[in-house]
Amino acid sequence: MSVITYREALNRALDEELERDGSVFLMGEEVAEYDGAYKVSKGLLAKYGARRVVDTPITELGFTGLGVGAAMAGLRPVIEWMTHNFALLALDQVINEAAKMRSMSGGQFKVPIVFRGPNGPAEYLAAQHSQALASYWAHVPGLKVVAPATPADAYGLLKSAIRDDDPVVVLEAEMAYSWKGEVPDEEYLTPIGKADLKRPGSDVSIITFGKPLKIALEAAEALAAEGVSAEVLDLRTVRPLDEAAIRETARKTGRVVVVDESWPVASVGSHVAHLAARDAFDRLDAPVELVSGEDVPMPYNHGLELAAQPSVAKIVAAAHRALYKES
Amino acid sequence: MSVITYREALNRALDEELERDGSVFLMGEEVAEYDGAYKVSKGLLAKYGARRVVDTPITELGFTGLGVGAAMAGLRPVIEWMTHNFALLALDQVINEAAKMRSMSGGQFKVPIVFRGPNGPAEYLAAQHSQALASYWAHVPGLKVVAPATPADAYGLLKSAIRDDDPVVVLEAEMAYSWKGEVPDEEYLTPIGKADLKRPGSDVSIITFGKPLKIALEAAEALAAEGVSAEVLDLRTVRPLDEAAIRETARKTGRVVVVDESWPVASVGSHVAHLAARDAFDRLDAPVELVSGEDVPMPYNHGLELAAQPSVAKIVAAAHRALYKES
Amino acid sequence: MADKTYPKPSAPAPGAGPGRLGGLDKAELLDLLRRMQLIRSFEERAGQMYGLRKIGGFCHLYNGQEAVGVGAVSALDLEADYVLTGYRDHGHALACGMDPKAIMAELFGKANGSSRGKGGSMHLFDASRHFLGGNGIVGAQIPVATGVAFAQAYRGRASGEGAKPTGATLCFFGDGAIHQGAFHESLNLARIWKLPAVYVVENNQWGMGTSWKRVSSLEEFHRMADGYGMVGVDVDGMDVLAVREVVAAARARALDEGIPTLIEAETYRYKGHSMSDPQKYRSREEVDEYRSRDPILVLKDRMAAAGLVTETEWEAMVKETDALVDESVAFAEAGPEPAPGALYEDVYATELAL
Amino acid sequence: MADKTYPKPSAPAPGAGPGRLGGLDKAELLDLLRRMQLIRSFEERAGQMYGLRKIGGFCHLYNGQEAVGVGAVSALDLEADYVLTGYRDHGHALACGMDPKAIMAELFGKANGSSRGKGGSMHLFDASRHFLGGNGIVGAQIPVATGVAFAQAYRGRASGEGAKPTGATLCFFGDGAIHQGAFHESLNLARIWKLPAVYVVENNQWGMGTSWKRVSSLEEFHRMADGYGMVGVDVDGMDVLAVREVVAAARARALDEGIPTLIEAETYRYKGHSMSDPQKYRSREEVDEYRSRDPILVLKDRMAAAGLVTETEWEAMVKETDALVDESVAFAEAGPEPAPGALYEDVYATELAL
Ligand SMILES: Cc1ncc(C[n+]2csc(CCOP(=O)(O)OP(=O)(O)O)c2C)c(N)n1
Ligand SMILES: Cc1ncc(C[n+]2csc(CCOP(=O)(O)OP(=O)(O)O)c2C)c(N)n1
Ligand SMILES: [Mg+2]
Ligand SMILES: [Mg+2]
Repeated sequence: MSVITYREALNRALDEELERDGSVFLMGEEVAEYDGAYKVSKGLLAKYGARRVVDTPITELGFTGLGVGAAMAGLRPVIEWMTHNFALLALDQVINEAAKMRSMSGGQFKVPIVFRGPNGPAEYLAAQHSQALASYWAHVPGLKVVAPATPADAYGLLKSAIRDDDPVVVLEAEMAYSWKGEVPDEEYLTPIGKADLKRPGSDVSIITFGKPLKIALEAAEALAAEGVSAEVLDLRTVRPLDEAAIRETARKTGRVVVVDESWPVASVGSHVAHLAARDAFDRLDAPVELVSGEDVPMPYNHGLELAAQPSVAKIVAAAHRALYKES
Repeated sequence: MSVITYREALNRALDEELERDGSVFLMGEEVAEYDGAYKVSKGLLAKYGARRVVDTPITELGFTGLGVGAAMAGLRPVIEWMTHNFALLALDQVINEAAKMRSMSGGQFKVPIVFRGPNGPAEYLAAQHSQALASYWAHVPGLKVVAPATPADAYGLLKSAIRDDDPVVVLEAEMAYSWKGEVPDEEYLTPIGKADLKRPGSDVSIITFGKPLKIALEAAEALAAEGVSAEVLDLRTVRPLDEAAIRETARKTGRVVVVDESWPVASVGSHVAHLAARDAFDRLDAPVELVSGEDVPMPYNHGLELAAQPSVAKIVAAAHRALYKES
Repeated sequence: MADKTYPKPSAPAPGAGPGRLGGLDKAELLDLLRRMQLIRSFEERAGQMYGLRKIGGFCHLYNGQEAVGVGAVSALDLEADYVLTGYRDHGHALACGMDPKAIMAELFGKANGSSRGKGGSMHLFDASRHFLGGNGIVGAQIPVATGVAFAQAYRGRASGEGAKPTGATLCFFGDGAIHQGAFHESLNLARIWKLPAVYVVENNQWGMGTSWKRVSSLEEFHRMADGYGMVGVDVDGMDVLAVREVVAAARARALDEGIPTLIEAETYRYKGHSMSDPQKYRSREEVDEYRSRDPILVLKDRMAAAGLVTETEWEAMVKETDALVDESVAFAEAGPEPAPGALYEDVYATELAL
Repeated sequence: MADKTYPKPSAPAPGAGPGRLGGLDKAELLDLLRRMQLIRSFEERAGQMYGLRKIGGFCHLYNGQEAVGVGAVSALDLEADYVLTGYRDHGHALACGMDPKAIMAELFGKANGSSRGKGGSMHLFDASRHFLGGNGIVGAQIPVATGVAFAQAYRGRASGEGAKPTGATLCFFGDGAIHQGAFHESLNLARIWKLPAVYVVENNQWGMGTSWKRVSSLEEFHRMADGYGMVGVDVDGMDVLAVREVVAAARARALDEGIPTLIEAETYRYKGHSMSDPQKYRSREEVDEYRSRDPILVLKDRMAAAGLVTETEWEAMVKETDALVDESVAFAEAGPEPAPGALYEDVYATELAL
């Protein structure tokens, strides 16, 4: 067991998979000579060379689509989007090509490709650079979507994603790259599609995925200090969703707070809230609460920027509402 | 009052607005010389000339972005996407430019632009041409999104959209273009943001928007024949949602079926289901039911294609479940 | 599923000899002629079947353009090379030797279709023939094809940076697709990485109802290659031998020098854009003019003049291809509808048990 | 909000006379020099303020490229013309005469900033100066700018098809943006509709840590204009007068003939890509080489040689611009934080009461 950063965990996963399988390659803007805009690919060019660690021009649609073709022809591309914001330019290739190729061809092709990069707000980046786009990917059949929140899950899920025979979108987070955590030294795979109970509890369930797990756990800690036992379920995969785990925690505590840093409307967050309300209908003691990003383009000013995001205080307040407790 | 088609209603709205305001222009693939791929713009080139009714090359990103710039410079573009499927290529310009320009500039600009075209499955068009993308647009703050389901609403909402000072996405439907309905002869505007109770009832609420309204009303009719009084709420606008109307109908009947032809996960449908469950928590007698498109890429085969979509039978069955009634 | 009776395309030999045309002998020429005629016959029947509502949705026929698809693919080695195209794909699929039965059944939406009835006209694929579709989004196949070429270069270079790719990738698209950003981005990628790609724009003069000239800042598309340091070539798309020759050269350049080529094939579509197009935008005369240069008749006449085909041989060929198409219709008619359970099949390669 | 003390740019007069350079008289030349120096001074201070954490996020400085922004904008008439750019926008904003106080306050995220603190460094706008941003998505401003040019042509042609546009639109972008599909699609649109657009690619040799040569299939970007039937021009981006001249000619061509121009300005950025860039990808020597051709010093020296500026005048100018920047910092420091309620403001122009 070593304590390493989320960035290092991703780097280790990439390194091991490049080493293991010659059909794996990494491609994206600044992944090679610059060692990655966020240094996730540090040292990989030096180790694997320019054939397998490939810098691209700024052409998101082009190199994303190129990845799809390479996957159809039998390679296992890992496509890095410098951030998910820029993937909006490449959406057509992900949705209309990667996700549908298998179905449209009646099962003739598999498309083993990974799309990855940081998603969601970081700091002071304003509207165009601060989008949390989980909902766009989660909406689409044919894709799998994972959102690791810890170094251990980042390592295990990225490895699973690279070995998966379907297109997998990996939601990382710029703010999380420097977070540290324990990662086993032996190799392992974290299963796609399985949620993880990060903290058991009995009074209220906090369900989340990706970066907000950190504040969800802090909120649970704060609630514990008040004598409230909060359970924290980390979905880890947002497509396919682990509906059984959602059902179980919702039925167990009867009070649910869903946390999603995306905009609220038509989001993974509101979908999970719907599932919890539906599947624990006869057990719920309060309406399901959704703590989401505010429904506005992200402002640059830091105070507004923080106000636009989920926070420990917002989660605690939502838990209080679910518990009919004064804040 | 005249009985005209949905297509004619849209055409009349475009015609009147082009006539009324010289800053309005229509642009898109085949809108001019071909009179529109679906003939919505029939006769407009002849009447207004090539300056105001403009055929484009097949460059969705380019001409969508061009529209945004034209709107910033004071025109009122109506951008036709031949179908919403192709708008995936233009998404960046809608989300990062049109929707955010006002916020990023601190209110210096308005972006009065309409993006319109057919959305959702038609017949035998397979995976890439059959997507219902309401959820993508509804997710984004800064956009308004309307989904008229009748000729009268198509006319009134398109006119409102063109006069609105914000970017408005209009979801039409190829299958609806030939539907007929009564449209008042005098000019009127249908307010953006207001749902419309298309059929009052007392036992169960069916909430929907756009094309599925037709089958929702048929399902209500079928339920009436069994003695079940179904209320049908047509949201008409999916951003901003008329949350008050959702709350009201859900609280009134205590049983809710939401119908959305999109894929289920992170959809407008599941969001509305969440809102209904939240806001009628103490009044609901059954879990909220969601009848959505199936969670698969659309198959070409017509039997499978129909099976992949909401149907009268599926809505009736969902209502039965909500009523704890055997189907 | 592929029609294994097709002869493998032979490598093109330049120059002509006695009893040869465009470097090909009689058997090779007959093969080209037959492929074109098979496409023509298939498309005519597909049009009829559409009229009978056996086929639905968009159905884009290839009549008139046969020389492009057949000429280009005949220059490839489909053991190593790949082909991708847009939605007007029946002709390319047949040129690649895909089984017409599986195609017709697919158009009928039957379970014995090439995509088990899920793809339809716009989404033909045959992995075994290296035919990678069949794409409904204008221009979207161009980056994908560039990726297939990337894989060929990647595999080849496993043995060293300068090593040859394992094959070449041919990408077809229309004059309407050339303005899409996807095209521009792809060409740059192909050039900087020296990918073995051959891009063929089938300039059939119309993108739906839009004359290509009205939406193009440049009238010689092949000159766009200059902007990417690539080779650009113009070819008469009604001449199957000419097409074959430029594609063969482009393929060699791709494999030997890593230089991609943009080929502009000037051609024409006889039918409407899709089955629902009333074609008000063009004149009978324009269509007739091109029909007078019909690619099949042109080759047949040249062959006849050189004593390489007799009227009897030709008639037998038409009969044989028509019979194959009859068989295809029968196969499609007899095919079962997909089972209801097929709806959730083939969405994922690895289903996740949840 | 705009700095109304700026003189309106005068129309460029070609040729030189006594006491003139590049057709400009002393006052005009001093104005160019001052604008460049103001940008330099502003950027230096912005860098310091970033170091002090008064400014956060991405902050892309314009040092070294001043001649491009200032030269180009000086050839415009901002009553009629418009300017759009990417995220490296401080220099362009200042060149357009935007108030440095409002810019600095925006960088500080204050309510008295040009976007009320919501936009930050990458999203400067000044509607009154016809400066339309300020865009963080590489290449995204190119279609938008093309749309502004469309509006100018549309308005002009209200009085008849051949009539002149109401002005021209200048669009800046980097060498990294030129591979984006958005660029290609836009150029074609601009050309087929004869839009009054002037595209300026600031080739500063690097797109983040990527040398432009490594990702470009063509080394002379201006030649890409050929692929669109446009005019392509290469200019020394360290020479403000040369830039002004080619932009003036391009503007005239846009207005009079409806022919858009692609200008490649060869320039260099002295600082890292953004404030967080360690710049390991390039050498000190490379930077120093360009610094020796510093656009401000080059103009100053030429003016001094022609007796058009004295050392005293220069020192006074530096002092004045530094003071203006001091003032800007003070203005930004004193500015209030946005009120919490601002979060939901300016999302919609027409709020819907629900
Ligand atoms: C991205 C996208 N935009 C629009 C369409 C609708 N569409 C289908 S075919 C077509 C015309 C294409 O013309 P061209 O590329 O010349 O090919 P051709 O039909 O002549 O073979 C259009 C506009 C589409 N399928 N995809
Ligand atoms: C679509 C998109 N992709 C990637 C980025 C990240 N990014 C920001 S600037 C930049 C380099 C751009 O270089 P260039 O166009 O040369 O402009 P310069 O920074 O030199 O002014 C990149 C990759 C982005 N902002 N947008
Ligand atoms: Mg065409
Ligand atoms: Mg640069």
